[in-house]
Amino acid sequence: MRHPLRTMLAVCGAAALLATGCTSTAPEEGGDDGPAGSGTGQQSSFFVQADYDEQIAQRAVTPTGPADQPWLQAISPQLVDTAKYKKAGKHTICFSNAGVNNPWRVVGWTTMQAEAKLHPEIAALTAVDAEGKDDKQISDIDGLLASKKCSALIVSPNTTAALTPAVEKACQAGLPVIVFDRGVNTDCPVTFIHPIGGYAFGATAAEFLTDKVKKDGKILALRILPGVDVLETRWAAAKVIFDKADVDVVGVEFTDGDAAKVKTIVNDYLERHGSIDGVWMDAGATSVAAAEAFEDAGQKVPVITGEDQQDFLRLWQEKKLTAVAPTYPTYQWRTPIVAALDILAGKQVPKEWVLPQPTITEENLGQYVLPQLPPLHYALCGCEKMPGFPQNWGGDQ
Amino acid sequence: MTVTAPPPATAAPERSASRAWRLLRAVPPIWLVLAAVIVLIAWRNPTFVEPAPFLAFLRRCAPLAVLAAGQVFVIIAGEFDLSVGALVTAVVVVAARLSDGDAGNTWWLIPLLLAGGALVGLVNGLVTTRLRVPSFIATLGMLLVLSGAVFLWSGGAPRGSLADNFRQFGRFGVEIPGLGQLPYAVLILVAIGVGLWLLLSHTRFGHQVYAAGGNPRAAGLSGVDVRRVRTAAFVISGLSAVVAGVLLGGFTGVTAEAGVGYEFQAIAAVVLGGAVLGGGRGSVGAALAGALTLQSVFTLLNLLGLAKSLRDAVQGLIIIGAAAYAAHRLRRSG
Amino acid sequence: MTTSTMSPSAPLRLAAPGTGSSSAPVWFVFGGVFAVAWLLVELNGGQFMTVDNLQNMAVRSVALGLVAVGQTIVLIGGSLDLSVAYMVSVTAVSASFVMQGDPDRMALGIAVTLALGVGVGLVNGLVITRLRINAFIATLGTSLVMSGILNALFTNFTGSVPREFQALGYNALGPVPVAVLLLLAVVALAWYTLRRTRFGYHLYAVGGSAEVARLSGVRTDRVVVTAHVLCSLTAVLTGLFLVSRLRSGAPWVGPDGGYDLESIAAAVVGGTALAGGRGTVAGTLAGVLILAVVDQVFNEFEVNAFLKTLIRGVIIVGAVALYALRNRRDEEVF
Amino acid sequence: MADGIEPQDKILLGMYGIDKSFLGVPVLQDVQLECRPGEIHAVMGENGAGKSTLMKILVGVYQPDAGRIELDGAPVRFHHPRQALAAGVSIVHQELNLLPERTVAENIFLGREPRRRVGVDRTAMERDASRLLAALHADDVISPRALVGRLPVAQQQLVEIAKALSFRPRVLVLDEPTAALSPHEVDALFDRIRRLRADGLTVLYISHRLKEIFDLTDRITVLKDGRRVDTVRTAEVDTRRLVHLMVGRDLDHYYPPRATPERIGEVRLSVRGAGAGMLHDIDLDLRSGEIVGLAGLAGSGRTELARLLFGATRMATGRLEVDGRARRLRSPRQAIRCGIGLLTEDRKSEGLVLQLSVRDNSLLAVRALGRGPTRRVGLGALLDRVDLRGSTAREVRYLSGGNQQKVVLARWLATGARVLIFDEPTRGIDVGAKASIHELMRELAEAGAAILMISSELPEVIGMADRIVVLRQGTVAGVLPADASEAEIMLLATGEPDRSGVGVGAVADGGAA
Repeated sequence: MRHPLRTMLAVCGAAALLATGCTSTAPEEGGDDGPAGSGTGQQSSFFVQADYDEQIAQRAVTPTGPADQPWLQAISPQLVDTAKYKKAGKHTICFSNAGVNNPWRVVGWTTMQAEAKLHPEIAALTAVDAEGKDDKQISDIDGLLASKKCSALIVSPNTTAALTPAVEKACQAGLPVIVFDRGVNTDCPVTFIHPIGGYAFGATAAEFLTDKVKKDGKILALRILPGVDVLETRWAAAKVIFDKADVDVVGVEFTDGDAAKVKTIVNDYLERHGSIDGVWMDAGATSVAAAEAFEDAGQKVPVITGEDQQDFLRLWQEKKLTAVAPTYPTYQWRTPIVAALDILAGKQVPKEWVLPQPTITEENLGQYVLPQLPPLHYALCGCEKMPGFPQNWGGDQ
Repeated sequence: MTVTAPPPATAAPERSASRAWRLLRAVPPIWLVLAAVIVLIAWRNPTFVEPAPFLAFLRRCAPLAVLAAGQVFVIIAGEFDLSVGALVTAVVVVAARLSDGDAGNTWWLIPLLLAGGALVGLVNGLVTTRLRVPSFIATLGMLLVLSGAVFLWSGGAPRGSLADNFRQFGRFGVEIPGLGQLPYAVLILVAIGVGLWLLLSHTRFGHQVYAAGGNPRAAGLSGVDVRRVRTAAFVISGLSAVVAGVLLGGFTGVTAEAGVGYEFQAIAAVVLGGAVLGGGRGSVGAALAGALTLQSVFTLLNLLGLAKSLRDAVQGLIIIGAAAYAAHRLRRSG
Repeated sequence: MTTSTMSPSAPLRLAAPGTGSSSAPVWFVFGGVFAVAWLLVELNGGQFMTVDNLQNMAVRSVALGLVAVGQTIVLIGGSLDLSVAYMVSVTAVSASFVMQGDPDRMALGIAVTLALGVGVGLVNGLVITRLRINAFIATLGTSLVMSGILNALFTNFTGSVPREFQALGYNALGPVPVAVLLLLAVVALAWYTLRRTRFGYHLYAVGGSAEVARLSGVRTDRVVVTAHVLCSLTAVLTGLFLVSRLRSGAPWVGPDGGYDLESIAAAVVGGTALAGGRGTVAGTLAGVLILAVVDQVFNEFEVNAFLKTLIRGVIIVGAVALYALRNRRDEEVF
Repeated sequence: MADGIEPQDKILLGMYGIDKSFLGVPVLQDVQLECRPGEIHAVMGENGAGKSTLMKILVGVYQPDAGRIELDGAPVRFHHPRQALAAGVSIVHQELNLLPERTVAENIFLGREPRRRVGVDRTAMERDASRLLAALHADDVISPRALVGRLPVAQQQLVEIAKALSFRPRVLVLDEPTAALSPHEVDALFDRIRRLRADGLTVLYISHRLKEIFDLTDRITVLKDGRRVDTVRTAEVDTRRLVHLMVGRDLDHYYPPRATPERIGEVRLSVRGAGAGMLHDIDLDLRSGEIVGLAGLAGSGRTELARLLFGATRMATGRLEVDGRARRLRSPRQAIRCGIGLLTEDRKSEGLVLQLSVRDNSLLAVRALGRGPTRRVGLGALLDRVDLRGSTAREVRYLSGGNQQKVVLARWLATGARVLIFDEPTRGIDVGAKASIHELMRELAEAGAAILMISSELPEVIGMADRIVVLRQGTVAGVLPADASEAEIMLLATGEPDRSGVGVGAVADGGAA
């Protein structure tokens, strides 16, 4: 209860320095004011109740498709006809990649290349890398269209809003367009492939915490950066859960995904609050750093959430943490290739191809720890049986 | 009055009051700012100045402080080194792959990394002094080359992992009864700080660094091999980046983002310490103080609950303020 | 004592014979790069000389091209602007925030962003000239301040620009995209300003030797401030172009584009001297186009992103080293 | 402007009671200067007499500490050169103030480019530049579109003068404008100046070349040691009197006794057929115990020779021996290792690192050598030897010129240099410090050093040198014994008197330069 006031005062102090208005820190419009019982602030403008409800429900749905190949599974698929895209012969699949600027995307991209090699009917997988720049990706898509060699176009958008016009343009060119990971604000692509989503991710982690942390326990939420839809929904869902539960969210901090900052922040919070009972992470890349910060301060690692990265899973196994790891599986990079070939073969595909989103828990932890793979490898790549595994993924044989 | 730590004056003895005042005035102002910030932090959070939290604070400052202590050589010699952030990243990624979690690799890995850092500094120096590429561009190019090459080599994301005895430098320390753990990082920081301070202020080489930056023509005509001195400054910066990388990698473990943006932070720390871009002025001590100040200001702002984004803004204002103050003093004194 | 020049050896340049302000060599290099790229792409079975492809390459150059023109202007004046990346973001966000998808608010949005550009440019220029802070530090500081305020106010894509405004990013007049026309217009205007107006003449003079300019009655501070205003305005144009492409603006579009360092790189590849006094916008345009053609080849051959970064670093340093070699003269050996 | 009916004693420009000191060292004291409309008024004096400082005050580069300036009887105060230019006072500085990367026309009209609607009217600008150059008879060699940096120095000088004229000044100050000009160019310039005088322009002409003064000027104001000695009509003085006004003292009192022949030892440094850049075929020996004076007009290659001997420019031809061993000096570092030291002409830009202390500057070279003379250097003893007192922690920028020179000297004593090259050792140094530096030089020579002293003050050369080497156009024109007269030196320095007549006046009258 005290913290918002303190923040307010501090902001005003700084505002005098900065000559900007105090009121200017108010977040943008929209979002419903959650119960202000906790330090979680206002609900994100990204929060959409219907999507939240849907994703929460989808967690319990059994997907269709082969259980041992989750990248072929789909949750409640609504199939669309693709006969008009049917095309004989070998295909050139084009891919506009947002970038390979983090390990998740590196694992995914490696997996997609391996998937393409499995299919002899693919003559070439032509990929262009936008290096994390919206404008470059728009131009890249234009360039791929201009080259006129693509049989199908796969897009992994850098940002949802910015890439929408470019994807629309590609649809208008008559190409079958497949979008995955982040979406676009148009339904012109033949299919949009994604795991259940951020609400499910955030909620799973938050539910675990509220379940394990004692009443009125202190929870620290660490977020990478604001404004990224995938991450915003995770926090939005966690906020809903936290606001309902009897926990005290003592802080919501942005870390830039920088492990040193994570350790610093955790350390600062430990100094300020003495102890922390749970840590919620919007992504697992820095979970290890957060856990280590507790160890370095001579404290037991509290209940913590992570992701399917090896370093966290190993730490979890080794130190017997109380932890959970919701995932955003990298096997989703296999699906677009499969979908593209299905479409070019005229087979039906789901309009929205929702992939299952497993959660790693203490029970199934063992099967995901892969000692031969690098620490930042994501376990749910679905790539264990692919040719070139594990060395193409940076692992030892 | 200068920013550089003045050598012991041989002036006639003076009355003690004015002498004390002189001594106080001889303290670079950044130390006073640092003290003020720490007092403010302690006021908000008294535990901060207890040994353990304060040592933890110093430990997490260590990478940036070491980086600043190396960067200050380059700045005094009249150049820039923008490649240090990428070099820190490279150190972490290369160390992870070569160490591969095996404690037996650490003993040869660290010398190898240091050699690599020296090589990077050497190339920076040679490109700047022999090819006459402005150091801004030369080290910007090195930044791009390093960050490209290292991930090209590791396949886009770090591989392997850091052995515990490699990580201990940045993470653990020696237990001292009654005081708690004295982090190795703090010991290394002190050792490097003292070492570089001695090198800069008390050796022939150090004096040549000041001369090469202060007036390259006069230095050259006095027999200073300006190009070699500048190159050596880059090598020192490269070596300090390796140490910073080892400390940071130890502190955080393997990440792909280690060191990102550290080049600007290091330059900012050096400028906070009163060094003037363009050369000839600055000191290791003040650069260390600048780094500590930068970090402690972040701690303070965090303690005050200021939004992270506004911390950037405050940092920007502090940097401008420090540079303006240094420029003002320089003008006033001649 | 001028602190605004980047190179400590700037005063020595007085005695150096000039190499002229011709961009011809850069265009010659561009011709070569273009021909090689054409050959490589065709040999690879790709299509190079198609209208679509050429359009595509041209549009790729617009965002960087616009701001690189402004960066060239400040570089010629012996200054530097690291704040352009956040100026781009500020523009993109405020344009879409003000316009809110309403065609009637387009003029207002443009006016607001231009006013912001003038304001930031004035602040940059005044901090550099009045407080006598090195441009590197000054604009690094203002950049941090802008980023802080922007991130505190906005966290995501905010508002949107109307469809009509997106014509800037997507429409074409005949075979020539509107955005390319804008870039050409800005280049032409900048060329005229540098070559045909008193301001342009004075800018070269201030960059060449602030002292000579001052003794000739040029109000040097005013020139530097004006250059910074113009530079910020080109960053505003880049921001407007980007927001028209993206339909909406977010705080990260500028820094993610890397416009600060890349615009400097493009300018120096185009023959602009970091020390000031030399450079042309035509050369910068050629530099931007060289980078765009190289990018196109990278795309065609699906060059790994990390290798791209590495090669870019080599190109930038190599280009500047070549210029330095060309300007090499018999000078004193130190 | 001047309509020719003004009374002769009308004063166009007056400077009264001008005082100026730099860092406590008085440079000008109570100086007065009066110019009449349409006269060419010489300001004369030795180096360091304060001529240039006075002119810089006139055109607003410096502010006087005291005194007033009047133009047409009205007091004026120029805080910026711009204001002086607007009031009709233009200057051609001794050092070039041009932008090498810009064209001739752009340089001439910098700050006042002709406008046409919004843009600069290039055509008009280049046309006007051509016209100004034509007036200097230089339009055939200098194109308005040429880059200044590509022009030879002499032509750059003409561009400077054209620039000054472009302000349509009422008073034009020429500060040693002929230093780099050929006789033909000097004549052309004088023609132009005379024509300008006919148009009513007042010219202040700073020079120490007597011939030019007598050829050109109407009246002469003589400065010495920062004070005005007298103002005389050129027609009413002869060379002897003028020299007396300038020097005003018996030289022998001011210089330590010369070396006796038995003290002069073996050759320390010797060059044969040395050349690089403008220098060619130079033969020179420096002997231990001897001070060799190096004289020559500005632009004759004196400083270039000093740099060559010091390895700061590489020798293109010829050979160099130090203590009988052939050496190739590729850098000052190597020269210093061979025991050579150079005291540069411009202490601030080349001699000292201004923000470093006395100690650091004194020990700069010995520290730079590292492996060289490794013996401990006693700084105290060193500074005692050069007679410098005070804290060693002071930054050298706060020292006077004389003390700064002592710091540089201490630097070479520290390295144990035995060949010392002094380039203008007493420029800008007050009289007391001058004498002590002269004594130091003699002491060093007596202790076995070989000294080369470059000076443009002939009395200093004559007073100090045991042998005088005269340079002309990049090579040795001749060697004179210790008791040579100024006339003999000038004869060699200016070349054959019968070719162009330059220097004849001075030489014939036995005058000083």
